[in-house]
Amino acid sequence: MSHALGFATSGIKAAGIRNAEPDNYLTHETSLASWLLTTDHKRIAILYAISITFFFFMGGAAAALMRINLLTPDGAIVAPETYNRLFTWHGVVMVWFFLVPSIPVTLGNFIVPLMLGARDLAFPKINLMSWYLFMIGGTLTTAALFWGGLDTGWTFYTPLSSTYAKGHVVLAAFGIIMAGFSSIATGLNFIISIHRLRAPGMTFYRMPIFLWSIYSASVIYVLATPVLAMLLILLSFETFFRVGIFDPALGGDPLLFQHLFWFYSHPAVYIMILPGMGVVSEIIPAFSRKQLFGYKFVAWCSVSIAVIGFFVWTHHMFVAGVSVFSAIVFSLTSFAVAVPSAIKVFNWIGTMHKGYIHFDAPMIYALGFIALFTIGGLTGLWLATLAADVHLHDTYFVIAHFHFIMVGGMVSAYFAGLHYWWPKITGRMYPEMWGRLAALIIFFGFMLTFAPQFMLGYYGMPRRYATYPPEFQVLNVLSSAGAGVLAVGYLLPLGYLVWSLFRGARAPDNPWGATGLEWQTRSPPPVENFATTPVVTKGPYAYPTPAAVAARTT
Amino acid sequence: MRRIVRGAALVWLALAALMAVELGGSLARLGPGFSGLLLLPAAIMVLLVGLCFMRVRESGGLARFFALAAIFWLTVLLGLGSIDPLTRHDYSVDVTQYP
Amino acid sequence: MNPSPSGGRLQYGIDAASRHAVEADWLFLALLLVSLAVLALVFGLMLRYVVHYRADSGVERGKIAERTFGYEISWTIAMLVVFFGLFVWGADLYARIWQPPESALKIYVVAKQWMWKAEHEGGQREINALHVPVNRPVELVMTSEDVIHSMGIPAFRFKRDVLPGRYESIAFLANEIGAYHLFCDQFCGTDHSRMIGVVTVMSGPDFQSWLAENGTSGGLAGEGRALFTRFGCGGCHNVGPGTGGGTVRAPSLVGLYGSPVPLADGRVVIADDRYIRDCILDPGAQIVASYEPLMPNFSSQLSEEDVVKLIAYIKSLASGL
Amino acid sequence: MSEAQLHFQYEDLEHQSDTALDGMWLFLAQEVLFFGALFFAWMLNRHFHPLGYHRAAQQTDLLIGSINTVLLITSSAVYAAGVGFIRLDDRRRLVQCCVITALLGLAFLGFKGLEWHEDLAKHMNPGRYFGLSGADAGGAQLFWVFYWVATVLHGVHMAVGIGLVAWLLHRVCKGAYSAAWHTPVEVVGLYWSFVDVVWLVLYPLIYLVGRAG
Repeated sequence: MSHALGFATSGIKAAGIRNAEPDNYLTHETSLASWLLTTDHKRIAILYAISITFFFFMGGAAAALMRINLLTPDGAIVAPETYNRLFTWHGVVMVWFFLVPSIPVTLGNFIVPLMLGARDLAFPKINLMSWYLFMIGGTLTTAALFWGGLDTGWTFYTPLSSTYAKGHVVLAAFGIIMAGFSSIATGLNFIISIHRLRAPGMTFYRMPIFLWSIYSASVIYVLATPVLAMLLILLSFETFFRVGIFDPALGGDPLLFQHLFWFYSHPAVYIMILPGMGVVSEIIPAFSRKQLFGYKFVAWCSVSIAVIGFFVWTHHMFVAGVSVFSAIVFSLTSFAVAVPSAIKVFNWIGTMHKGYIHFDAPMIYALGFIALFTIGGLTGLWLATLAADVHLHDTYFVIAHFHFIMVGGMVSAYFAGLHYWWPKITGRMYPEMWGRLAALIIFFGFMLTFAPQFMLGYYGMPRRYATYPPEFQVLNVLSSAGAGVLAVGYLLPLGYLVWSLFRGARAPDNPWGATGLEWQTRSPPPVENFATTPVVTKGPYAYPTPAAVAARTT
Repeated sequence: MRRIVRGAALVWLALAALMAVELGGSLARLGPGFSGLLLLPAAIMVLLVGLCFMRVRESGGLARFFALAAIFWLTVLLGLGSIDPLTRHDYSVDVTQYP
Repeated sequence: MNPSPSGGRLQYGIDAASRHAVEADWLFLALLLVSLAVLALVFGLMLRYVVHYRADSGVERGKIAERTFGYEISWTIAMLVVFFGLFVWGADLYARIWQPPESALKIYVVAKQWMWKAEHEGGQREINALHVPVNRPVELVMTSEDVIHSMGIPAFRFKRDVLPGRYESIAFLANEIGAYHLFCDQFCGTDHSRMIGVVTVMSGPDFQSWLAENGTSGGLAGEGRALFTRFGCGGCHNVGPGTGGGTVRAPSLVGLYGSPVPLADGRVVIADDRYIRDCILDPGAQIVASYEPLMPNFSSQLSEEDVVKLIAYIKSLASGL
Repeated sequence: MSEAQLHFQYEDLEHQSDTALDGMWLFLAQEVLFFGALFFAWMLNRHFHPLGYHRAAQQTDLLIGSINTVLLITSSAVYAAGVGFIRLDDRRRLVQCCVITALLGLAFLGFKGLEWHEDLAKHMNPGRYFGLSGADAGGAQLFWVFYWVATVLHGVHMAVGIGLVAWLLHRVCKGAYSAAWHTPVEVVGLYWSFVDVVWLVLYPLIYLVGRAG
């Protein structure tokens, strides 16, 4: 894709369009150094987009191999040892190098200053530094994954990852710490920018929900990630010096590891989903031509998810040997965190009520998000229910649950946002029919892949199994078939979006008739974002009321 | 100029005095029940440095908000995190004879 | 090829083979109904709105709701009520799994990469298999020799992580005769997926004859006594009249099992499996009041299975021989 | 004269200055959680191994620890005075304060190095060659893991702080700061004081609590 972008911009120049078109951030300078040393938030977003696309398909390749292997009970293509490395690779890459950065570093980096009416983020150099940290981290961790491989799972549970480790756990951990610093830098930048760089008149209650959710996710970036960094430092210490911090054989406590790990990793789940919710909260009103239902509730639900998300981590440890009392406390808080998520779902549906609904590709992705996220959220209740979790924990039920949230939810939202802002980012329209087709293929492919896994989980099939008893085969084959469909669904956008860079129709400044400051500047935006600093006088979703629409048409 | 030096010196004296209290309390061996109390002077010292050297009050509302957020989330980590260790029983405790 | 108790056929639904499993299934049913109801509501509304309010439909929109507070509060409260009900139900059931009845039959399980080793009190040993009697409470006392494993039996609707360095226990009452899967549910390394076995629930008489066929002469306690002698434990610990170096150096073990022990730090604990295990492997951690911490650390010399035997022996001394 | 540079995304210098200070505050909030994870480990392990912690703390060097505490609170006070001086446009005194602060910081690291040397001589390095044995050695070892991780990470923070102060010295000698523009001086001050705060918490956790019990 890196190449493609270069070609796209040079193509535009070659065609002589550059003179006809006003200068924009893509055409302003075109040397490689102007990309690699840029402090422009829009270009950093592109750098990030290329990087995470690479990691997405890298993690996806591992998933594809895993699903092929699970076609037969004894493992169709690889030995258990290789399978274990595959799922570790899949988990580590997808969590830290795709899902956690995903929307904030790409769409967020691009759109947040535009939505604020600002010229850039508060600390542009730190923004560039965060991309370099991310790339260094990605390189180190990838090196560990390929050079010897890791078979610890992305959770790195001790003592399997320390005393009994095979492969270079310390190297991988170091890469993840780097990626963590990158997250912290990004989150810090967003929080300060949202506080300090709002355009005149842009009060907190006039901010689009996307900003509220990016803000909430950033809180988690900044306050949860350091705990992971310290945990991985301790893990490296244990591995390096053979000292028991977490390994009971050497006098440590493995539950200490799990507590610190999930103190980060549970809120990290909300890092992944909150920006997705933000994107959907932009798209549903835009394609229903109606203001968001219950704006303040949706806004504060984002914040409360970020806060309550820190109170629930022990629900990953209900069968790990924690005290019964603490399990009960954390079960209660886990139910509590489901409330704001559910409120959001109802508000999105309320937004569609009496709207004028258009079925452009972003909307289809967003509707898919609501459907899949609701299923994922509801099955989350099963896992928060203590006695049910005792049966379902560490089975395919959990796998299906979090893929519904993170892939069905988050990745759908990412694609929704990518299509929605694609005209703004690239100045080109994506092919609409292909967009809708891909959205539908992804939805049905996803359902076919992961719905059978709920049943597998209830029947007891444990996660991370390279081989399995033969009675689970039918459901596994169904799931693998779905994965094939899903792979097609994910490759399609890669194809037609790249195509649109060259051949797509020129995008108008506001193709969707959407509100929001980002649509008031040109597509693609000029280097300085806005010719004059915009002044905000209205709320974020000032779409015409039905009465006004009716008055206009008659 | 003199005001600046006097201000810094006063805070320094207060910090040194609190440190002496800590040190004294530790050397006096108050017993295991009191050892946690030694963190109290430390907390006051942290507060002093925050208020006088880092000038929390002079900084904007946002700085105060961030400082409070840090304290709140630290409390969540230590507080909620200690529920499990504090209520985990490695052995059945003999309730009848527990003092 | 993996052993497959159900003979490889696809089953719609799985066996519920314990009292807890039956109760848990009612909870699952409730969760399923709640989920389906919410799904029907969400999907139904979504479908209706996207069809009814599509941009080119000429439906009269009327006034749109400006005040949303009433809606927000009502669905929040409805949710809270349902959630709280599910929470209480799940928590109640959960709290009861971990409380083994006094009369439970104890089976010791030692997990290691990548097998399950079970030891019965009569000395019967099995690997990747577990034989239990029907309609009688059973308590599994489990530990691991290396990494974290997890004992999961889907037909009983439970699992419990098995940690190295400590005993975890779980209790169940199987009520259906048959053979069921036993899985390791916590990823434990290369052959994690082959660390599986079969739980066989047998009728009382069948179980007794199985025990008789597989028993050893002295039982677990007998083997423990041999270890006790070999490691010279009797040099300090009194195990009966005329044994031990007197009670001066170390506490007597007669009648120890199940009795309260005052510790040097003021606590009083019950000498159960966990306590005795830790005393053997980490003697310094729980010094009995009025004794010097003299006992050497045996953690490098005894395997977890040896410890189980020693505990069985000490348990047999409970009656004072 | 002052060479304040207004970056294009800000309205004026005050806006830029406030934003930089807020950024540092948020960064420090993040640091609280970073060390917080370590404090959590200290708490949990102390709960399970009170005797080991007690025994291990006896091995720490109270004298050096206390000297270092005095050095650090002195350095913070001196630096705070320096910030006061530059607000009055007194660049000469700011230079003096920065020099003293950096020297105190270096002295801290020097003493710390001495202490580490002693600890190693006493075999207080956790692992196979750990110097303590017997019943509580496991708990004592966990304490020393905390000690090493905490003091090394704090030392790294100190080294970064000394580097920042040295950089400031360089800039202030070139006349970069004045009463009108001295945000970097304030930002570095926040960082320096925070590193001091971390030590103020570490001091009782390492040297005092275990001794008292």
